[in-house]
Amino acid sequence: MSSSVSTATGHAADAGHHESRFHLYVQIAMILAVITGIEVVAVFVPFPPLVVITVLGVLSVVKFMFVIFYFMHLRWDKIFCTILFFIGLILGGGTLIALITLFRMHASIPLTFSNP
Amino acid sequence: MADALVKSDFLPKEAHAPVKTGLLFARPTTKTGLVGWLTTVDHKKIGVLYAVFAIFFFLVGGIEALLIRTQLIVPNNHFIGAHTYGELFTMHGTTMIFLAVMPLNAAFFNLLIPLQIGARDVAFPRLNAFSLWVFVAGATIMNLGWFMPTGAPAVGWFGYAPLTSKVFTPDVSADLWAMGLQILGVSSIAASLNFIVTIINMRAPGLTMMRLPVFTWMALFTSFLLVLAMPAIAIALVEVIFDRHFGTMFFEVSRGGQPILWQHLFWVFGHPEVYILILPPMGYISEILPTFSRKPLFGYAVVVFSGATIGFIGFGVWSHHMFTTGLGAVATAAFSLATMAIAVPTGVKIFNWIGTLWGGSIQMRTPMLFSLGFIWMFMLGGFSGIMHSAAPADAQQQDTYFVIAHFHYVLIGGATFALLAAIHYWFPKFFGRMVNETWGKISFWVIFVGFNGTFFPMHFLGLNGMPRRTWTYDSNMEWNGLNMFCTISAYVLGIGIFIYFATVAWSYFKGEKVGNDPWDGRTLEWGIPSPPPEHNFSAIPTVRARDAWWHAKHNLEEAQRDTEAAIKVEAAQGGIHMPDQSWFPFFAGIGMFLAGLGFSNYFPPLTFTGIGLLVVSIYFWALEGPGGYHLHIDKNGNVTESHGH
Amino acid sequence: MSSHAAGQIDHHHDPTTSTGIPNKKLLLWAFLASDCMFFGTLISTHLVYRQNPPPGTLGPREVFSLELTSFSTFILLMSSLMMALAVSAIQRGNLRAMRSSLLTTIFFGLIFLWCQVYEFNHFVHEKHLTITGDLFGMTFFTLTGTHGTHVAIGVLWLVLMYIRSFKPAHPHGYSWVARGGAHLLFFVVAIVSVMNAVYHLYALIQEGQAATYFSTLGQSAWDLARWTSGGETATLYLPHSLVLAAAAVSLASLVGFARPRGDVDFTETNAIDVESMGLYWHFVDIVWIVIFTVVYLLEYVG
Amino acid sequence: MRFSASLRSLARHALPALTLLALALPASGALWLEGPQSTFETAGPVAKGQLQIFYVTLWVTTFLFVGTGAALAIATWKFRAKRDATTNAEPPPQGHGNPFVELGLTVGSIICLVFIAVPTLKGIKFGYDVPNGDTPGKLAALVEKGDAYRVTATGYQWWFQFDYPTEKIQGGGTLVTANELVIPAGKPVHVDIRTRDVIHSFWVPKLAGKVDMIPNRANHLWLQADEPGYYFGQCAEYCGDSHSVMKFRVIALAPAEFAKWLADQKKPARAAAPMAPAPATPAVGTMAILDMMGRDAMAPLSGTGDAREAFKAWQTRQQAVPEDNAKLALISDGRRLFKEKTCVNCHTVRGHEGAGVNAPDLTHIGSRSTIAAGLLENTEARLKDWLINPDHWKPSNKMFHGVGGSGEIVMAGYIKADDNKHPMMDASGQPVRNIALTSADVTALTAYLQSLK
Ligand code: HEA
Ligand code: HEA
Ligand code: HEC
Ligand code: CUA
Ligand SMILES: [Cu+2]
Repeated sequence: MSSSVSTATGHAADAGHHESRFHLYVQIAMILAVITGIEVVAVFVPFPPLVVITVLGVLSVVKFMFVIFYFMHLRWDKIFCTILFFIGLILGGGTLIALITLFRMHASIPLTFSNP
Repeated sequence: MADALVKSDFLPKEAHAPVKTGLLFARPTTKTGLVGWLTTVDHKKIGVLYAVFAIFFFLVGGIEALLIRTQLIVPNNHFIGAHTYGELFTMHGTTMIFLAVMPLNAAFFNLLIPLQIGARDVAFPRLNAFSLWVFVAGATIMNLGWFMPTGAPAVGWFGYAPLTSKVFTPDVSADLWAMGLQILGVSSIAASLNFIVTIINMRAPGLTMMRLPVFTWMALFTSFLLVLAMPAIAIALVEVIFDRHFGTMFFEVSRGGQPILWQHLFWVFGHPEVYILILPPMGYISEILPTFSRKPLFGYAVVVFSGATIGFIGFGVWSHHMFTTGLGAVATAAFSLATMAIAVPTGVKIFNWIGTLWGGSIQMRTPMLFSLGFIWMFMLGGFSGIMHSAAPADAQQQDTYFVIAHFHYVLIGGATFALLAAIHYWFPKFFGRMVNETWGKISFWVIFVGFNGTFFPMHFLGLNGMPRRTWTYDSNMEWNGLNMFCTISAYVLGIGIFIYFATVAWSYFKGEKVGNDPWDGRTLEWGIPSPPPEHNFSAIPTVRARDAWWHAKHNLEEAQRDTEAAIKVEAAQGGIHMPDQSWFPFFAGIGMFLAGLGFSNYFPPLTFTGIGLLVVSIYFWALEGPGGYHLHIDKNGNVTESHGH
Repeated sequence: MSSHAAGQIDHHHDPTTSTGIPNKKLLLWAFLASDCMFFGTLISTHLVYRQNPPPGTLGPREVFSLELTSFSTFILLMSSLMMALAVSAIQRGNLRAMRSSLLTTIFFGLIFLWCQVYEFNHFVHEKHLTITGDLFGMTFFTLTGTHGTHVAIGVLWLVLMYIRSFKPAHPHGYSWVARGGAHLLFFVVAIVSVMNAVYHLYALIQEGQAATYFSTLGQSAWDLARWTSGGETATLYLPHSLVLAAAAVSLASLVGFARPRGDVDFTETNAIDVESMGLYWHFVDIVWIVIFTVVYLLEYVG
Repeated sequence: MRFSASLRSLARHALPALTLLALALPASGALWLEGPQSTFETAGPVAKGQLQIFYVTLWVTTFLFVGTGAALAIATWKFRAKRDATTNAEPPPQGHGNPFVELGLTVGSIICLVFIAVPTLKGIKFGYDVPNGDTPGKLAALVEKGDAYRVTATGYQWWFQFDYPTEKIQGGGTLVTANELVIPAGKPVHVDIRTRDVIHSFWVPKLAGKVDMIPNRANHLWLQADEPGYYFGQCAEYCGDSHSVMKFRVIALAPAEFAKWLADQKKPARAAAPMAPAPATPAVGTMAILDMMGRDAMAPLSGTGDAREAFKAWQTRQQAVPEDNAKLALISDGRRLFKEKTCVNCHTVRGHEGAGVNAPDLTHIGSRSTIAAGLLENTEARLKDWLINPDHWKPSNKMFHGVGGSGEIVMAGYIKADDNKHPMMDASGQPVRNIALTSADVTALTAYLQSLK
């Protein structure tokens, strides 16, 4: 990695992100706002819960990805940053899913509530 | 080439003059004496401090262990009270894991990582000092119970709810335990973030990731495990603390709380934790074996990759500590299989170490003895781990002395043996003197015999139905003989440990003086003087192969050229940039201590004072900036300092 | 700056590190990975207890106000936008733009916090949902409270960064430290007093008594005048007006502090500091995206 | 005396241990694994199945240990530097690895794991609940089909309560006993596992592996004792100061004998003698003091560890023997004291005065072989020891300190509580006694309790 010889100046010239990303950011923010609106409406639409939940899940992931890849510049940064963050994200998410699954199992229903 | 060098070291990123703080007092510059140690940001000094604290706590934990064993020497013994016994094993476990093995590993991270990657310090030197002092704060709070009327906590090292609740432990001992652990977590996370950045970002030119020494790789994985596992216990502790202080009911049974959740959260942390304890030792072994076999590590890439695999799978097996909690058949099966899977990457490491020996020219020096001992003992411990992983068999083993045997094999036979090897191996590097070889070998054999005598019989005790955390046992259980044997062996083990550290202490003053490279080492740290100068490297090394120093030794001309080029570049930059010392990490540590103390003793004024001190220290720390000064080395090797620019 | 003077700065590549990723940025990303686990376990706790509600507990639907939460979600999103703009501005060396974006971010962050304070207060006093009352209240307050603490720390960080951007390039003596301290103090006073005033105003609006608020203000000004002239006091109205006075004074001072005063020591090279702070701020936002869906919206499904 | 005894036991067990250290486990099993809680002397299908899996893991790992260990030993020996070689000698060839070796060993390891995994999975299924009619497998064939017998075990700090939900007792309610679980032999038993305070664990090594008693969770296990017999059990999760002495017994009886036992237990407590009237003047006497001196400290507290003998002794205990008149006088006095000294607040003696629910049911305590949760043998001497100073035997126990969490006393025991329900201390820091027993009281109480069969 460090053997790839390049100077600061050389790199900056072609990267060309000195132009403002103002419009891009504003557009994304608008998209995010719209998605949030859709989400809020979606919960009241009389579709089967599974459909609504899936829609909510997908929309939240889209929002999430927009923020990390654009607002947090992952898109323009070294891929390593993305990997680093996703390690935490995947482990955190995985633990969450595992714990919830474990507690949904029949063997784990609390004594006081369901089977005294 | 010159360009590559520019990238290597941390150049002063802020080239303006160092800010005179003007914040109450001037920035310290004394390098010696108490002030020097308290304000140091030098990774080597910080490492030494970590080591001193860790060894102290190791001896404390060892004495606790001997008291435990003494109580168990004969049946129906009342030498120690039941409650005191509970305090002893709780503090023994907690101390050994959090205050001895982990900080000793942290000591080696500090001492070795910058040297192995050819850097002048870690990425955030003051954050590093902060981690150290926060560790000291946490360790002190944790042990404070011994000096208070309430006594130390008696809840077991994994503090299962609801035993830690106000109902069952009304005094502050559990608060001290929870708060101490929480603070230690802060220290670990801060230190680990630092090491991650250091290893990834501060490598010398040419030192690609796949040329990184294996120890540094393992340190990287360990740091990742720490930052990812610690949050789980942090949350769990927050919940306990809320229960105790604010009347919530996370684990309050009568109001719907679920004590089982504590177990899940604890082991989500707890299992990765055991790999946090063993991965660095695997790193030491992977450095020591090649040196004394005089041969590179067999299957470098595989060893590295298996470390990552162990770390990753390690997050998915936590419930193997909960096989007897009625998880249901499906979950039990899943965790059982996942646990077994860990044997594969671990086995790969063992096989590669054997491969390293194979065809080598093996020198039986003391570190090598400990390393070979490590392989044997860790293998045995791993095998009893596999026996645990078969859930039905574990139903008979869980919470018996079989588990005690398993984890002392991996923790002493594994982690501790490797640490003793590492101390002996790197001692000459940091103190310029050799540890006495004869006494080293004697200590090894005493420890080896004592250790096996203590813990091997525990397998039988466990299978014969002896539960762990047994304060006393009746004489009709057929456990008498083995217990006495274990206790006597534990004293032998204690004598061995004593010989070991006595030898190290003696060698510090009287040991044979040695040069740079007494073992014919392979990694960069052996290329610089012993003890290393403050700036580590007069010229940042250029790495041209794995086992960089070995390569340099065998390609002298090339190495010479690289050095000259490096020196030239650096001189052009205005000399070697060094970070300034600072009071604020230390003050922040004190703030943390006071806050923790106040909180765990239900004394808000102290809590707020502590938090205030912490916040102010951090703010001033930010304001004073990294600072820095330059070193200039002339042709004769004399070092001069220059401040300002 | 010597090493960068030659050309423009590439903000995604730091030539002094092995990977080209600036140290601070790497630290932040690793920290955020860690924080994922933190919030992962926290959200797990909430959901685990939520799955098995003890009989007779309040349904979240009866407690939540989706309008308020949607509004604060939107506000946090906008603050994220402003933060991104702030980073972009300083990367182009535009200090003034950065400052105003930072201020807007702070402003939005405070609105979010204000909403949360209002929400908590409302839940506790009107819905009788407390952290010690039942499992739902317990995990809800712990989770959203922890997130709120993250936001509050973020606001503090933003404020400190904003103040830091006024540090003079050539400080004479240490007066700038004192000035910075005063600046911070006024910030805190402004935040607390404005939040407080708005809170009361909002509560009165809710009760349809906005007019009383203003009339009480008039009344209290009158009282104040009488009090200072040694007359009878009506302490009832005094707190409100004191709060408002504090708000006015501190806001005015903040404007004063913001007046340009020569060269400052905050340039394009500091972009990395702002960017790191931004990463943290955006992370707080994405955590909220998850919380909004999982804790709030899902309760309304089915 | 004590020391030489321990030396002898050291010689008996430890020296062979040293010499046999290198031998494989099973060979040594006979030597060290025959205690009353041995997991090797299995007595039922569940424990048998678990032992079989243990053996699988043992053999596989032994195989691996021998293989890997041999390679390690050979490498260490064969490639040791020759004595004459100096450190500066030419280093050996710098080989870096071999992908085929790596791959082969990885695959080999996985194959070894499969050998462990398959029986493990089967065992998890088998052990989870009583096999139904069509569960395949050799072990399942050993289990009597049909409904399992159901009992509930509840953990308390630091004793066990056993409920027989299907056994109606005279006068309503179901049968409750403490610390000794009696089950039918040759029949699967489904045990529901509950706790009243902290986490405990239910473990009878010879019958089945443990399952934890966790607050707010409905755990269960099943076990079956193939033969009538006497089995040792133990709490296996740290649950506070007296965790290590929280034990219990399981007694399996042949069907007829079990039925008889049930019938006996369902009766109220035997009234050997009526309660004595309160004496005109309260008795004065010396406080009973702990008399431990001169006793062999190494002697077992809970009787013989030989299960066969213990079983016989237990069976003998079930028969009530006629008492002589002096004894009868003591018993009736004891019954009076049992009420007077507030024992009745916590303990139940069905048909007699007591109706407390926070402590072990003592209705048929005389028929038990142990007291205080398997800690002490149920002899007159031990019962006296217990009553004189429960805290010595079971530190922090609730009978001494009062029922409730530590510090929060719901019902006072030996220790007097103040109005805030905190233990009261006298000037010297000693707890103030609530229940003060004289030697005579203890003798009477003991006689009474012993008569409750
Ligand atoms: C350094 C610490 C360390 C390490 C490395 C390990 C490693 C392992 N541990 Fe251990 N463990 C502990 C520390 C550690 N453990 C502690 C402290 C506890 C108790 C906590 C408490 O309750 O207080 C515990 C408890 C514990 C339990 C719970 C027991 C119980 O309470 O019931 C289990 C269950 O599965 C387990 C399994 C394993 C396994 C499968 C490994 C594996 O990683 C081992 C892998 C290694 C090998 C297998 C050997 C070498 C491999 C070969 C030569 C290849 C060929 C081998 C095969 C194919 C099998 N451990
Ligand atoms: C790294 C971790 C580690 C280490 C190194 C050790 C080391 C030892 N441990 Fe321990 N142990 C644990 C981790 C560790 N342990 C844990 C996690 C538990 C579980 C706790 C729980 O249940 O909650 C446990 C539990 C545990 C028990 C079970 C207690 C019980 O369940 O009732 C026992 C019993 O024998 C024991 C023994 C020992 C012994 C004899 C040593 C020996 O190796 C110690 C050797 C060291 C010394 C003997 C010190 C020598 C120094 C001197 C003699 C010089 C002293 C003099 C001066 C300096 C003045 N340990
Ligand atoms: C505060 C409540 C309380 C009072 C009062 C009390 N006990 Fe107990 N007793 C207990 C508890 C709790 C246990 C179980 C102790 C243990 O094993 O941890 C117990 C155990 C016993 C046992 C052993 C029971 C068994 O099944 O093994 C006997 C016998 C006994 N008590 C007798 C007495 C007598 C006699 C008195 C009166 C002098 C008395 N108790 C007063 C609570 C009480
Ligand atoms: Cu009950 Cu241990
Ligand atoms: Cu584990």
